[in-house]
This record gives sequence, C-alpha cells and structure tokens, in this order.
Amino acid sequence: MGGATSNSFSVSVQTKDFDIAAETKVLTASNTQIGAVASFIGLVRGSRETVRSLELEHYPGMTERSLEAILFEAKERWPLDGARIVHRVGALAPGDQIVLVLTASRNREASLEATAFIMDYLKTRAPFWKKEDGPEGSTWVDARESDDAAADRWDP
Amino acid sequence: MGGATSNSFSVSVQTKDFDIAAETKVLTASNTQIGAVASFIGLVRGSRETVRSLELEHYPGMTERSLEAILFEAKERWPLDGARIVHRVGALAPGDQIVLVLTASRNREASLEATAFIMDYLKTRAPFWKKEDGPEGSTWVDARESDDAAADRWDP
Amino acid sequence: MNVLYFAWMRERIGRASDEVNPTGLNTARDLVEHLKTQGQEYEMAFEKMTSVRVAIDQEMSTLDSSIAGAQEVAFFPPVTGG
Amino acid sequence: MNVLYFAWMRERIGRASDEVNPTGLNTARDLVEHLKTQGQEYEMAFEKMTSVRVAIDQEMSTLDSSIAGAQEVAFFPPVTGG
Repeated sequence: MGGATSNSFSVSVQTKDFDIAAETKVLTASNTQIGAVASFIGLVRGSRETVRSLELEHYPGMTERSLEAILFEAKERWPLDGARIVHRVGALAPGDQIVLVLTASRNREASLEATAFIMDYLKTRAPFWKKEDGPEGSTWVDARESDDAAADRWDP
Repeated sequence: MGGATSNSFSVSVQTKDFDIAAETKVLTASNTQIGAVASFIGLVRGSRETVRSLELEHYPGMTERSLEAILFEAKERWPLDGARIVHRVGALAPGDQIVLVLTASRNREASLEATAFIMDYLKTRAPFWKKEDGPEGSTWVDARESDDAAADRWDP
Repeated sequence: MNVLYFAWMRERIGRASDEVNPTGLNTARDLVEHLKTQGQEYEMAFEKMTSVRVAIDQEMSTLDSSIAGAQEVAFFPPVTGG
Repeated sequence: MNVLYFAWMRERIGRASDEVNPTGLNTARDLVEHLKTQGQEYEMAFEKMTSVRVAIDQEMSTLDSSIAGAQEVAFFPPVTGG
C-alpha cells in the first residue's frame, strides 16, 4: 500500500481501443501519494472525405522494447510514481484514438513534462509507420522535422 | 461538422465526480481535425491515516468567471479547438479526483503547454481553498510559493 | 456594499458576509481599516495583510484598488485549489 | 542473419524478410551494398539512403554500426507513430 511497484510502468501495443478513465484508475489505485496524473491522447485526424482509413504497422518485439526504454528514461529524469503507454496498431478511422500516454507523480510539472517527453521520444524512436488510405489511394505518412526538433530539446 | 464551436470551451464547478473518458469524448466528438488531447487530473494525496478528508470551499460566481477567463487566455495563446475545466468542491477523501483540465488541438505541443498553463493559472487565480481534516484536527492548506513561480513563467 | 469572507478569514470573523455603508471609503484598504474598528475578530482576521487577497466585484484586485461603485468586495487567503 | 523490412521498404522489396549469410559483411552499410546486388527491387528500396533507418537486434543503430554477431537487422523509413 502506498508504495510504487515496478509494474506501475507498463506498455501495451494492441489493436483494440483503450479507456483513459480505466487506465487512470489502474495507474493510481495502489498509491495515494500520487497527486498528479497527466496524459496525452493522439487521435486520427481528417474527415471521412480526406482519410478513409489509417493503417498502423509496427515492428513487433522492438516496439515494446523501445517504449519500455522511453518509460525508463522518463523515470530517470522525473520523480514518477507510474507511467503507461498504450499504442494501437492495425486499421483505424478518423476520430479513432491512436496512442495514450499517462504519467503519475506527486508533482504537477513532473507529470506534464514527462508526458511531453514520452510523446516526443515515441514520435521519433518507436518503430511505428502510418499509411493513409484516401481518395487518391494509399500513401505512407512522411516523418516530420518538427518531431525531430521536439525530441532534440530534451538532450542535455 | 469539423468546425470548433464556442461551447467547446467550458467549465464546471461541481460536487460530483467526473469521468475523463466521457469528458474527452464530448470535447472531441464534433471535430475530427483534433489530433491531440492533453489532460491533467489532480488527486487528493495522503493516506487515510494522515488525511481523513479534504473540504474544498470556493467563491460561487467568481470561481466560474475566473476559470472561464483562464480558458479564454489559453485560447489566445495556443491554437486550441476546445478546452474544459471540471473542479470539484465539498468533501473529498484521499485518492479522490479534484480537478480535470482537458485541451484539444491539432498540435501536440499546444495541447500539453496549454494544459500546464491552465493548471498554473488555476492554482494561483481561481478562488478555491482546501481544508484538511487529519488526526490533529482541521487545518487550512497553505498556498505554495512554487505555484506562484510556476504561474510567473508564462508572463511575457 | 456586500463584503464577503472566505476560508480561515470567514472562520476568524465568524460570519460569511457583512453589509457595509461605503460612504467615505475609497480603496479596499480603507474598507479593511473600517472593518478592523468593528471588533477583535476583524482585527485578528486582518492581522497579517500579506496573507489577505481581495476581489472587487469578483475580479482579483489589490488593496489599493478603488471600491467606488462596487457592489461586492471579498477578502480571502491566497487560493489553494487544483 | 535475419533481415527485416518495414513500411514502404517492405512494399518496394516485395517481401518482409530475407535470410542472409553475413560472411564478409562488417557494417549495416556493407549489408545494404550486398542487398543492392540482389535485384532492382532492392536498389529501389535503398535508393535514398537519408530515408533509411536501421535497427540491429532491435536497437536503433546507424549504417556504420557493426553487425558482427547480430541475429536480426531491420531496415525501415523514419518512424511516424504516435
């Protein structure tokens, strides 16, 4: 009771949707020293006219390892009591949830900064690739330089 | 469809609990240009031994006005498609949810920064007061200088 | 003019509000000085002015702000929500 | 040594993996040069090397990293998750 256990840090790569309320409850249930929970949800953008569907490919095995490494790095940098990444793969539609990052801490700034850090690293280091199926056929989404810049700001 | 409406920005001051999943769904339902939803939840810290309960007092009328002013300010500073504050009042127990901030944007950094900003301003500008009921009786919680410093960082 | 008190200021004063005649009172500070003449409970509540915040018609203000025409003035300690 | 391809690299090559004899190959770049001799589809996939990322035994690496003793080398475009 009250202490953070190592399984307070976990990742899931899954086709099924997630429920942020249920995930938050699991993350905070065993530790009433947590005062702050920050989170980020990424959604599939675009109307049904511009993006019919999105296909998310990943590198099984390496994906989980890289996400766990990112959580480990976040834990080294901020006083976190727990953190969780859920990333969906497979076919998704506009408005669907893609990714959830949750962090729990005694400290408000720590949870919000760690959430930004985890997303920035995930965007540039975790092996996922998006393919959009639109009115002009399928195209692989290009990586964005702004994501590299966002990740670089955390370097010492 | 697709456009943000002005009621995408709203506040609630309430005794009852909130569900972050339901609140997120409402915020993002009408707008599939939203790619990013950031959030913060504040929880009552402390074990049942140190804090038996927490009483949250507020200034009805001014509370809602000040929270709305904070959302308006956030909207001026970041490209937000929507934002929501839910703050509970009355009697709460350790582990209970106190406050929810949700922001929706096309841009990841905008949603996370706006969430941090809203919390920092809420902590220093919204008329709420916490009273803790512990083993040595009731005490009003002191304001923290670190919260003033956090709010000051957003000044030009 | 309606004057409101919150949190430990309300508890020290022993009431949540007062109706005050604003004649001759220019600033929130003048109002404080007036209230302190109304009894020991007010003197206690306004003892440490660095811990007193003021809102005039529900807008955060300072002790030197004018209360001319104000309908509601509130005194309270630094806020601790969130 | 198992060599994997993802996203448009997999599509251009037309397969998800190859079994390669690593004899004489020191770095990931040597492996790329070897693969490019295996057909036009490989030449096309490795045409623009600034868009090629490599992981050696599931760790992000560079083209000049050693592949000595590696069991799995993967090539893919810059990642676009999240």
